[in-house]
Amino acid sequence: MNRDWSTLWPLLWEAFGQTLQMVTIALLTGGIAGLALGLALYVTRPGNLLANKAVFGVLNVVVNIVRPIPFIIFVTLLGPVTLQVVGTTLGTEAFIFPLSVMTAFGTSRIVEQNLVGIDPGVVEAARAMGASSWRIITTVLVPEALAPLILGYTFLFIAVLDMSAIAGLIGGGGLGDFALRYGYQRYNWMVVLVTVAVIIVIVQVVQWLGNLLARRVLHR
Amino acid sequence: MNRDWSTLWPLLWEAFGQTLQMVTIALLTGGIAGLALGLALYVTRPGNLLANKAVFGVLNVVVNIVRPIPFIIFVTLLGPVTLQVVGTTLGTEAFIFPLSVMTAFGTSRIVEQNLVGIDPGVVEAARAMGASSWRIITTVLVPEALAPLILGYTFLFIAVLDMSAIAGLIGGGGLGDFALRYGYQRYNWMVVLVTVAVIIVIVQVVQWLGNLLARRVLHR
Amino acid sequence: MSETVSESTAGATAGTPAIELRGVSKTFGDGDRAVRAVDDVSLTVRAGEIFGVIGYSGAGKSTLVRLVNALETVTAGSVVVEGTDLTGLPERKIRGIRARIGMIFQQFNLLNSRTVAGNVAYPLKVARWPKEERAARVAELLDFVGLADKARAYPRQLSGGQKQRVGIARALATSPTILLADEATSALDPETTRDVLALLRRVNAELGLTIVVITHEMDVVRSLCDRVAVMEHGKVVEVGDVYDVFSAPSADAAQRFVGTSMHDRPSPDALARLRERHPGRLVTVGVREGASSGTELFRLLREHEVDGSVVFGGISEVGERPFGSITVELVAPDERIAAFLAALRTRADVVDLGTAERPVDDPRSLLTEGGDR
Amino acid sequence: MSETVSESTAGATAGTPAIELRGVSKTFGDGDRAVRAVDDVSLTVRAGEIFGVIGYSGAGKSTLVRLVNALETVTAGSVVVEGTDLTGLPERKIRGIRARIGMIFQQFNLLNSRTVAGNVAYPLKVARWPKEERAARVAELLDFVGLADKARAYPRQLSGGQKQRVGIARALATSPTILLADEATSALDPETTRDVLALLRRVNAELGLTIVVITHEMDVVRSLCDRVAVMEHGKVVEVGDVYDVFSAPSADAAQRFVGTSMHDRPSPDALARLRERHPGRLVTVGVREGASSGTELFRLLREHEVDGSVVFGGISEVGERPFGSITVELVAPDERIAAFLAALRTRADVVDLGTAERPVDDPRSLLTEGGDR
Amino acid sequence: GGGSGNAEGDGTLRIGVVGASDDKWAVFQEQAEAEGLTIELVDLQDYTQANPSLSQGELDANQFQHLQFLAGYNVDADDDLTPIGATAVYPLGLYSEKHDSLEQIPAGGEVAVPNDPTNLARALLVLQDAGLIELKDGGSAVSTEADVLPSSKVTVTPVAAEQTPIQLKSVDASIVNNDFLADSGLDPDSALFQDDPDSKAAEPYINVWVARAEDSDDPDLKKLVEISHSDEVVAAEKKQSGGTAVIKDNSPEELQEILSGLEDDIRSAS
Ligand SMILES: Nc1ncnc2c1ncn2[C@@H]1O[C@H](COP(=O)(O)OP(=O)(O)OP(=O)(O)O)[C@@H](O)[C@H]1O
Ligand SMILES: Nc1ncnc2c1ncn2[C@@H]1O[C@H](COP(=O)(O)OP(=O)(O)OP(=O)(O)O)[C@@H](O)[C@H]1O
Ligand code: MET
Ligand SMILES: [Mg+2]
Ligand SMILES: [Mg+2]
Repeated sequence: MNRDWSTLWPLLWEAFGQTLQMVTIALLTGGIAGLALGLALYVTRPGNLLANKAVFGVLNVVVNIVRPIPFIIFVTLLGPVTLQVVGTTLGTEAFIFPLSVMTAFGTSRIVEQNLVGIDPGVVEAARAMGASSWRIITTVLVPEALAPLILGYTFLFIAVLDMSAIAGLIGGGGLGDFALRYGYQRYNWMVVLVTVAVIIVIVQVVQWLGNLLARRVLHR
Repeated sequence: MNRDWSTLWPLLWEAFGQTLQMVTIALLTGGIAGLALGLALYVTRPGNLLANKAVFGVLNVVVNIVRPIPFIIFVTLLGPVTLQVVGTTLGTEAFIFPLSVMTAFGTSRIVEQNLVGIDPGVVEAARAMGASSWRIITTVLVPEALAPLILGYTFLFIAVLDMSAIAGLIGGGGLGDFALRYGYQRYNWMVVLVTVAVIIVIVQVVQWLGNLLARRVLHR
Repeated sequence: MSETVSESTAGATAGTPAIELRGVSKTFGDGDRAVRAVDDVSLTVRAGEIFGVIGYSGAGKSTLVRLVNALETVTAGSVVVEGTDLTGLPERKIRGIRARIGMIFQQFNLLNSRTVAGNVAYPLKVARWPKEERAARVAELLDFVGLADKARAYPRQLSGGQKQRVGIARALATSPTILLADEATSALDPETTRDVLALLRRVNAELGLTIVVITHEMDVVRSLCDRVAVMEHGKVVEVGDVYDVFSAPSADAAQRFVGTSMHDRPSPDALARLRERHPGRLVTVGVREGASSGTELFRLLREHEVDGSVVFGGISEVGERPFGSITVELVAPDERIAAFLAALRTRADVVDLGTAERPVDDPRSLLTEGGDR
Repeated sequence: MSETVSESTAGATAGTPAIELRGVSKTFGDGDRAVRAVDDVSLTVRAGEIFGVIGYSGAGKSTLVRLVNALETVTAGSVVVEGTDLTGLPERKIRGIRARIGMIFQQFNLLNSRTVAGNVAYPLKVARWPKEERAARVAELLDFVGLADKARAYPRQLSGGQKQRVGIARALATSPTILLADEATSALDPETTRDVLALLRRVNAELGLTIVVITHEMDVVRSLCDRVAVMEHGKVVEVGDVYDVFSAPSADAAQRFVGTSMHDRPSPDALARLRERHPGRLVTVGVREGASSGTELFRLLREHEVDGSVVFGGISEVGERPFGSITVELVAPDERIAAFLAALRTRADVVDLGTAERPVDDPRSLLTEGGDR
Repeated sequence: GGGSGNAEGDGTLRIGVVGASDDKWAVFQEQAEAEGLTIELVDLQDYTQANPSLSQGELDANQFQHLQFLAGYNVDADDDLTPIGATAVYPLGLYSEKHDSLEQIPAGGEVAVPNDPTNLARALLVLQDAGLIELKDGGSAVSTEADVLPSSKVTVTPVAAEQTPIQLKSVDASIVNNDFLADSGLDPDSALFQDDPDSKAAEPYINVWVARAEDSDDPDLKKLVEISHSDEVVAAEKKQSGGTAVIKDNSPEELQEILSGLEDDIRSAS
């Protein structure tokens, strides 16, 4: 029942493409939305730039409602919305939508966390120059926290890759699905190992890039 | 077959206990191991306290090898080790082991990230006093990054909770499994919602505590 | 004469007030741990003047200035800047006012993610300067603060004084109408300080920039400021023209500060050493604008046939006017010295320090204890 | 006389050297963007002395002291502290030496996660002091720096000067044998500065603490230091006894710094104003230790029947010895003044500034340009 | 492990099941206890772990799979787990929310099918029988979506088995395992098409009790097989399956024969 590698390679290659597509789009859309959400969480925190108990309270609770939902359940619960937005609840495209949404929520916490360490003095300096909150967010908060943010997104890359593994549940394919269906479910550990190796190589490359960028950005 | 709530409540309660057990132990053991690993990653980074290209390189790669393995596959791959360590590969205890290991690796990245923002000046001050690296790690690095670390661990709490949802694969139980088995797989959305609600309440409490502590620690 | 406690906002304005503080207080924290950093301060800074703020560390100087551009909100009272009451103004409106106020921060507060040039360009970007003008302005400012070669360096690669100079350039970039300088030269060497002060004086004179200078360097106050406020425990205990405050400080803190700054009166230690070196009668003679003390000293010495020498002291300018004192050793029989001193006393402030054998302790010399070893 | 360039390590040691730098260089970065912060410096700091380091902002002062406790590693040369060569020493061994060196940082570097008391207690913990002694020592130090009431505050809640005082208390906590003070009083008001300097003097005298003081406040050098090094572009351009460097600075930078510090010679602006106020002949007379200038001034004036007044100047102490100059206005017919000056010149340094109608420009007055307005 | 037939050595039998909360297991457990057997049901969330756990000796038996699945495991994992008793065959059906008959399913339509290897192959064979697709070489127990010929009327999308009913809103039709019918509110009678549980072709899908080869004669395990055919358990089984389950009582030898045949098929197919 185990297929030989000549038939598996094209499948692996296709899965690779699907994973890349899913993760890239999710990180782009969800990553950006999450950046916005995380910034919103940070700036509305008591004592911060746009401190607003009500807004912070609502955002905080909403993020906490979404994030802990087991992802497969989330995918299903979001089904009706996905159907509206994507037109189908099956396949890679249909999976990217909930993946992006969850990525956004996960990202928001990472972003928030990484902003907490910013020296309030530099924010103050920008305020003193008459910079608008929007400008401060884009030109002070983000750049000042860039090194940890880069590492944060590297972290998220792996988290999203991990989430993408269950894309197969709704026919989304990808490396995780490939490893599960052609490896795990068929007790073919070679397939599992090869797939995991591919994933690990991607991750090493991304992490290497992340480390490099972070170091650059630290100017140390 | 959808069961009525009189039989479900005790099961939910049991699942609640299992989840708490899994998450608590994983966060304690994996969280501490991950703190150590994250600190090691940070201090051996080029330009830092114990900068060491070789050690950093190895740690960095090892973490990147483990983290991207889809968790369900990781649980299986780790099976032989789990059998040695725990004596079984089934049930809650058997699940806690791979969960803790994965938590440690995930934690390491969060910790590393949160340390990057530390002002090198304070580390320097401690060095100038003749403090040992170990002392600097415990009394400078960790306390100075405490606020983001607390938020980081709050983040991890949810990530671990999420991972624990697949404990059911090896008979580990827990809330995630309960929601999947009695809810999702039975299309009993009421059970899903109630379980998710319980999870969310736990998460809100933990996040609230995290926020509170982080604010305390920031002294702002 | 200097006014004590706080000047009335109504009476003090000659020009249009640039900044008016009316009964302003600022409390940090609450309950037991509340700190009243600024306590019921009323103050007017006139447009175009250079206004100094001095006081002990922790007196509330930085907090006071931070209230002016609403970086802190007042707990009580109101802050009026160029006619606009900031109290309760929405952040968006405050922004317009802040854009006209430059601020040099005590802790520099540079953006670590930007180069030196990027830091200086930042306020220009905020003010939407066109790109080319921005580059030219940045180059000009960096040139002035002597950091042209560091344009592409990052703050972490700078020395303390270099950081401070970036802060100065940044604050001046948009040619604000008000400059708040919080210890703007504290990390600078004397010559760079001199250059910065000269620039401030120039922009003040040429462009009418109103400057509020917090400093602990009395020389800066002396040579730069028109008026000065002395703070203690959150309160303004003295305000007035620099010359008045220096020549006749009334508040305790003011007296001490002026004392340390003038270097003209020997500290007790120095006095002891003077007595060792100079066995004759030591007398300190004050020099004030208008008073003829200095001028007639030599004639009187001659007339009374008193010999001697200048052994200590300093006469320099405060607000472009001469000010100081000299300590002289007088050598002559006692009765001739007595006659001489009697004559001199009608014309100047004289403090008799006695001789090594019969020392007279001058209470005012204590003020300058730290001035010299 | 002050030694120029750099003193030879062999010849300079009277006591045991506390710190010896031998041909030390430090370069940051590489390639194009390399910055040679310290450039071939050889220097000896004797045990028990107070050694000043002055120089322009960015001259390499902070980098130099950071090499002493190996916070930076040398690019070339060697650093020997209390007989131990730090070059290439493993971090663990360096630690023991660092424990004996207290350091006050230019940017304070306080632990934000600890209270004021916690910051001061930190080095004591590192040195494993028992808990009770620690508490007592912390209380004593906080009391001294005037922060007893801020013991439980966090650094973010402190003013600039308060932070600096915490840094001072922390550096002194373990009673180190060497203190590196990088602009230790730059954020302090004059009176607090005086107290801190008095303390440093006391621990130096009583406990033999060796102190290296980086400062841009010439008054600090003047009143505190035994010897001083002047840095420029990473090089030490002059080293010597403070009195020698002040009275006869040879390097250009040294001349400028001393000039700005003494306030005794009028700046061109001030001179112009003096001439306006004083139509007579203006003459600056130097006062040095041993020279009789000051002492005989009055007698000569009398003998030559020259009237006049002291119009500017300053005589104070440098390293406990008198130093400075006074500017006098002389009123008498030209020939009498000429005779008087001829007599005076044999005894003192005299600079003739001429009269308002026939001004003589004194090149040396330019040095003090920034001293006063 | 060991031949004693119980892993714990304390008389407790550990049985791996998928869906321990089913009523039939509650009834089963009651009956077993009445017979003096202490059993522990280990509930596993997915199919993949149950056989390795049995093989490693962490379970004494399992009962969740059909012979086809077991054959696939034995071949892939090179194992020799043995069927010791049959339970039932469940038909696999095609359901739709959009269409009322097979004919209405449009050309180019999409059908969701379970993605685990055995159910996938079985579902494809069902669709081929229904005339919706054509499989390469006529199809087999190891067919995958890659074997669906382009000439087919519809496309298939493999998804998690439990997702097939959920996806009915998105697709033209879904192949839904019998396990999920009742819970998802689908009426077994509404199937547009299903395979015949009574036919010879349904033999591979006989659900079985499985034990390690060395335990295949264990009396306690045999007793379990008996209990599962008691009236009470059978009734619970029927009720739960909405009456579609066809109870089977093949002997271990028959089962082993069918299994061997399936294993050979798989080996020759790959
Ligand atoms: N980490 C670094 N990377 C690159 N250049 C640096 C670094 N640290 C210092 N420099 C450069 O080295 C030179 C000397 O710096 P240093 O801090 O020693 O000056 P300093 O004499 O203490 O000046 P200041 O009086 O302004 O504090 C400066 O030009 C500075 O820009
Ligand atoms: N955020 C804060 N929370 C609590 N107390 C504060 C805070 N900021 C300032 N203070 C306190 O307010 C007082 C005044 O501080 P401020 O910074 O205005 O002093 P300053 O006059 O500028 O002193 P320095 O000359 O030392 O800079 C100090 O006692 C300080 O501890
Ligand atoms: N009970 C399931 C069926 O017959 C078994 C699938 S094989 C693990 O459909
Ligand atoms: Mg201040
Ligand atoms: Mg420095």
